[in-house]
Amino acid sequence: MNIADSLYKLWQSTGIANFVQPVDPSITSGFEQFLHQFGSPIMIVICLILLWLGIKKQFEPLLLVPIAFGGLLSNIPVADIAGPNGFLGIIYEAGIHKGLFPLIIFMGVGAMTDFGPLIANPKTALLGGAAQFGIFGALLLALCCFGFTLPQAGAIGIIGGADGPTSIYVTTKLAPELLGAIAVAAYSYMALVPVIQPPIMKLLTTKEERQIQMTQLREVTKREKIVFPLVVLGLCIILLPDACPLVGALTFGNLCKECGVVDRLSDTMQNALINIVTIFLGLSVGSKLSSDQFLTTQTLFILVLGIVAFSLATAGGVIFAKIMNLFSKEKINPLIGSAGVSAVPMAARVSNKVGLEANPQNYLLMHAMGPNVAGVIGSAVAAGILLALCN
Amino acid sequence: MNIADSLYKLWQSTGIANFVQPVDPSITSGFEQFLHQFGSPIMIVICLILLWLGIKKQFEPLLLVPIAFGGLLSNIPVADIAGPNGFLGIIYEAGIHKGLFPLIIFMGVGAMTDFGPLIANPKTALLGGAAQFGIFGALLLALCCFGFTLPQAGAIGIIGGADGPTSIYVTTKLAPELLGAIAVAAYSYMALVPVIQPPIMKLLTTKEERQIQMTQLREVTKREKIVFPLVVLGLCIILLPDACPLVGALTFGNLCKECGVVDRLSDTMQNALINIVTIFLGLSVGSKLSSDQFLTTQTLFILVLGIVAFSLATAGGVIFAKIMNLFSKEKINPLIGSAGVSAVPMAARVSNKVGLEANPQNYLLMHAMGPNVAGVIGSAVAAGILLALCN
Amino acid sequence: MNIADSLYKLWQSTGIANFVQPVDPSITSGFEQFLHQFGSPIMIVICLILLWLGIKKQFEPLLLVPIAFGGLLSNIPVADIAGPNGFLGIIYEAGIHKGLFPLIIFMGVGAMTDFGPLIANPKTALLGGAAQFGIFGALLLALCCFGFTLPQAGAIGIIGGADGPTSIYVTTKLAPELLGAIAVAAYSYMALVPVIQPPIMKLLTTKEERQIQMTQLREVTKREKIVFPLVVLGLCIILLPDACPLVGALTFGNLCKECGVVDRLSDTMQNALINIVTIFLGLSVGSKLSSDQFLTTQTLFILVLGIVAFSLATAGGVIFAKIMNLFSKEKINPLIGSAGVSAVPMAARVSNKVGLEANPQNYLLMHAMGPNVAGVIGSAVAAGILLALCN
Amino acid sequence: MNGEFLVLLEQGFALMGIGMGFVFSFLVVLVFTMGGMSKTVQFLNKLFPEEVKVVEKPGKRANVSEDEAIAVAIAVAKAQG
Amino acid sequence: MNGEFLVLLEQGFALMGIGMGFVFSFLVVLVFTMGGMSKTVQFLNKLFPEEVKVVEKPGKRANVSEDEAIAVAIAVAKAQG
Amino acid sequence: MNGEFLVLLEQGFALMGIGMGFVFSFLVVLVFTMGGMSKTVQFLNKLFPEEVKVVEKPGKRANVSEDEAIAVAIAVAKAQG
Ligand code: NA
Ligand code: NA
Ligand code: NA
Repeated sequence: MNIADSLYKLWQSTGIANFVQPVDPSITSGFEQFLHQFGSPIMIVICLILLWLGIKKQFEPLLLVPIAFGGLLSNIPVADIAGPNGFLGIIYEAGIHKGLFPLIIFMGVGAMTDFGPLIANPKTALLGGAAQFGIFGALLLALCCFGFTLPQAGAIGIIGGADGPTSIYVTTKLAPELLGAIAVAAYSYMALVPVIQPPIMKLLTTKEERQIQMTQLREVTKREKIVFPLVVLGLCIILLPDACPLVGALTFGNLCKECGVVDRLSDTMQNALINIVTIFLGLSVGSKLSSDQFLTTQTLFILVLGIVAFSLATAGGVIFAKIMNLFSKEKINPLIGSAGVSAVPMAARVSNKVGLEANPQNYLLMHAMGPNVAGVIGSAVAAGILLALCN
Repeated sequence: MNIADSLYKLWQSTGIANFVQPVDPSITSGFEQFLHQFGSPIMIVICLILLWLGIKKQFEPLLLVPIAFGGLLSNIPVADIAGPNGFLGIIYEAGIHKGLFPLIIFMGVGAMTDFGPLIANPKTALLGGAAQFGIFGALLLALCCFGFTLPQAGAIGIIGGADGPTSIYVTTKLAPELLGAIAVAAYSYMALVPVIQPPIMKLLTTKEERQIQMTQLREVTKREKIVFPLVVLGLCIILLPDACPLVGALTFGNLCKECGVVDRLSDTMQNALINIVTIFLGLSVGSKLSSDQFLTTQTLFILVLGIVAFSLATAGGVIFAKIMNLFSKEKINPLIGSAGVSAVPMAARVSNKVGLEANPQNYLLMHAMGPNVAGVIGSAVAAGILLALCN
Repeated sequence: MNIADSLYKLWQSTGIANFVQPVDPSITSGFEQFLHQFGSPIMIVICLILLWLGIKKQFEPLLLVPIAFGGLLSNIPVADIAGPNGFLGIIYEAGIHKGLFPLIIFMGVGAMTDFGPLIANPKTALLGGAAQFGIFGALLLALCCFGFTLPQAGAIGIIGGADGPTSIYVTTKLAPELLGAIAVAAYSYMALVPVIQPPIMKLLTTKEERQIQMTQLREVTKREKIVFPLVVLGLCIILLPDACPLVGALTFGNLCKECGVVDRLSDTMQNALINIVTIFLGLSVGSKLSSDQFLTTQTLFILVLGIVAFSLATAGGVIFAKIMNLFSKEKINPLIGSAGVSAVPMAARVSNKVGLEANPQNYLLMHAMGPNVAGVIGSAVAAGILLALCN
Repeated sequence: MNGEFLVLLEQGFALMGIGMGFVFSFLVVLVFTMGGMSKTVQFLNKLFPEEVKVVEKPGKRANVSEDEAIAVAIAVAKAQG
Repeated sequence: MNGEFLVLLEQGFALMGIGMGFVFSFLVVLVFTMGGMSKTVQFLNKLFPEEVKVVEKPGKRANVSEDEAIAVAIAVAKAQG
Repeated sequence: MNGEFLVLLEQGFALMGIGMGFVFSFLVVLVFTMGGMSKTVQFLNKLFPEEVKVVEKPGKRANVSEDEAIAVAIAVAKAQG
């Protein structure tokens, strides 16, 4: 190898020489040709925008920053970091492909969640069910109007669950080719909950309804909190084993938190373990942000369907709260219905904030936490149904 | 797919429809047929009992809670969480099958163990040897009277080592089909040490013996503590390489603790790393609690042999301490002999407690720590012998 | 199996019986025969010396202690801990073979590095480039005078980068058979920087030059620090995608540190994650310290070339600083040039110390941090070139 | 509006009906089970009142981890010294 | 000095030239880009001055983790008690 | 009591004898090695007495981790403020 050869080899391996791919004569579609040529640089710009959203706008930065950076790395020409021998490809294969990372994160979520407000006021669980309307509404639209296949429609619907690990787990099983777009949509809209929800909530409620005060929640004993995760898991075993990996991970984390004898493990799930897995989950989900899978009309549709799903979920929760008030003496404030979409604890905070606007003395936060955590269970159950019926 | 089809498919995937398996005409034995039909629900009840033991009775909760929960998850019908594509199956394959997790936990054990009391009074190491009598006594019984094969008998014997990671490591190599039962027995009996040991200790000693006071231990220098793990590993290399993975992991952790220049690593082994691995080790050991492997007479035999092993180990340690007193001027309190079974630091605390009952001024804890930590080394050596001779 | 058989089987599995291998008649070379027979015990002694260097002399103990202990374990006869089913072999295959561990450590390095001093005085980046002369000088010697192949010479050269994870990453890709020797050389010489550098620095500078005072660095804003890692990655994408796994990991860690919205992740990268990976990286790099690969003349050559590389790198940095002074009004103290070899932050401290000897009021530490962190980037870029051209 | 669309529509509505129905059924059962659970636990708490506290206290104590305890000890020592 | 050695020598020097050249080129570009970056950022900082502080503060606050906060709270309580 | 049982019995007792013997041998050797080790180290400690303390101190200081140091610093500051 002489100087000229080395220089040529080095030039061949630069990004400049490979950024824009040469025209591939076997591709006949003009748009595909364009993507083939300029896909990677466009994706890099998109990832920089996602990074900006994560850092500057603080859109779920714990996930959006790693996802965007993973996307950046996987669109670098030549390096093939997302390929089968690249480090993001290896991490993806080991951790996401079989669903390990989302389940571990769900353990941590369980170890960080206090189901007390739900146990204190069980009927608010139904609000967490009504908000799953977003999932099935978006599924219906995706299937009938946007031409997605049934598994794809199921994966898109789950965006409406407003629950990151659940979305990633379901998408990996049903439609891994959509993982990048769905994860980006799910986390972005979760961050946008304070923007998306209030207009819908105000539209569907009267000022009087928004001012309803709720009685203070009773104290929940330690034993109830210990038994609760086992009850949820038990129901799930009887009714829907397909949801058991998700619900099992969630309830395991929660049992470890509440039982009080394995605090070492519970602390680790909430900190070192969930942080480590979040880093790798984010980076490897980002590795699916390739131009041929992301720069499609499908991605546009997914973004549209995602916001539809969030809106339907919000509406579902609020409307069902009003329906419940028709049949119940003890009135509930319909604003806490919107917290049923999960997006813990953001949606509950939104309920509280909108409630305070109507009545500055009315703190709804703890009341909204009930439907909020019920929404996590509801989404996991809905995920189990999708996994059972959509493939 | 229409509504009726979907409903049928959903019904087919519920737990109710799958909880009780239909009669399998190819199974002729009545008991096996019963297990085939009702095995999973029975195992779930057993796992709930184990959870109760862990949480309410605080039986080694750090391991029994994850083991029991793992058992719960792996007995859920349809979900197949312990199968080759289920998340517990994947973790088991990656971490337990080749012995990784028990070794990493043993590193953490090493990083948490202070061998000072043993270095200060070296001859107490022999008590940690005598207590291994439980291993070989139980092995003999398992082999000759209960019809186990030689590798199975070795794995059962190791319960008498009273050391969780060692038991799991050896069982995985010799008789993985018994892993669930042996792990449950090992951790349960370790938790029951304060119940099992005192009657045996009192039966084998006179009140005068229990009142023997021991001279205070000398101070041990930093350098001795640094050299000690290397000495143990060196002997192990010369005499029994088969014990070196276990002893190597233990001494690596201990060297990192004592050398004082890698505190970052030692802290991590004692906290984040051991906690993370404990979670996954527990869950995936629990995934071996399947009805066809656990609901057998073998499990009953293992439970019986386990308590025999612990009792023989306790007796071995106490009797050998009395024998040592016959030949030595400086008398040792035979109660510290029982600490040789390991179960660190529980067995040493039992020695202390029984000693205080006989003489309220006589604190044996530090003296009992010597045989206690020697018991860990002794069990690891015995494990090496079993690995060398039992397969 | 009777007693005699068991005893014989046990004897066969002792270290004594296997320490010295029997003469292998198929080996004709006398030296190879000697290695075949006595290689393992010799390697164990070498590993004990490395342990002593790590613990007593505090030579990069965080890595040298695990590496030496891994070497100890992998040279144990019979146990085959570094083999495909041994635990170090498994960890090596999973974490080092495809480059995962060095990249994760590089993330942690990024999360611990403050590029502020470099941003405040950009031109010092060139010193971090000049110090890469050590890499290419050693490569030239290895290739032309010591008979190494081109990939081997590249891996040896990278020792001059004075950067552990980069060295391990490159060596794994180019010449895995040299990993043990190169890792030991790289970390040992990094620890010896305070011994190797000062004489060279004093030889190449006059007392007047060593007394040059530099103006205080300006403050760097948060935004500059956030944009900087993206700029570095961007240049790397355009110019040298082969360096992107390394530079990507480094800049990801740094972005997480600086962006201020993912402190959970950044803390984890700097603590739990880097510590866990360091333990396993060290142990599994040590598993490559086998006698047939380490007890060769090549290892001697590598040790010689390593110190040559460090010396050339130091000289390169210092001389280039003097050259820069010829063309610049604002003089820089040439002592900060030697900090360009990386070995963060040791080399910068050496610059400071030698500077204080010449002028007790002249604190060069912050000025030296600029070239110091630039040296990390420079080495990663050089690594990319080697990966692109040397195989 | 062709036949295929109608098939998809039927499938979509079937899924929606079944899905929402199932989620609601699950949660309704959960609501009643929670009620039963709370009553059972409160009954048990009356039967074995002290035990609950015994379980709770070590849990809470354990929350103050060793590290924190050390930090506190040093802090107090320094603040007093 | 045979031909093979000369070939290796040429190869080695080629690598050295290219390598050092490339590393330097990279860093020279980096130096100029850093200069441009700093100027751009300082210009932006003048345009949107407050925003920077808003970004900085939560970051710094987050550095004091919950654990530490608890430890501090206990410490202060005990020191005052 | 058939022949097979006797074979198993012999095998079991053989394992017990060998196993216990080996474990004891190992620990007896360990006891003596420990004795030798302690004497050697104490001899070395006399020859190079200060070095030991130098090794010990940084270790102990390092135990007080940065996190704790920060927590303590804040605590002291608040307690004094
Ligand atoms: Na939800
Ligand atoms: Na033991
Ligand atoms: Na460098």
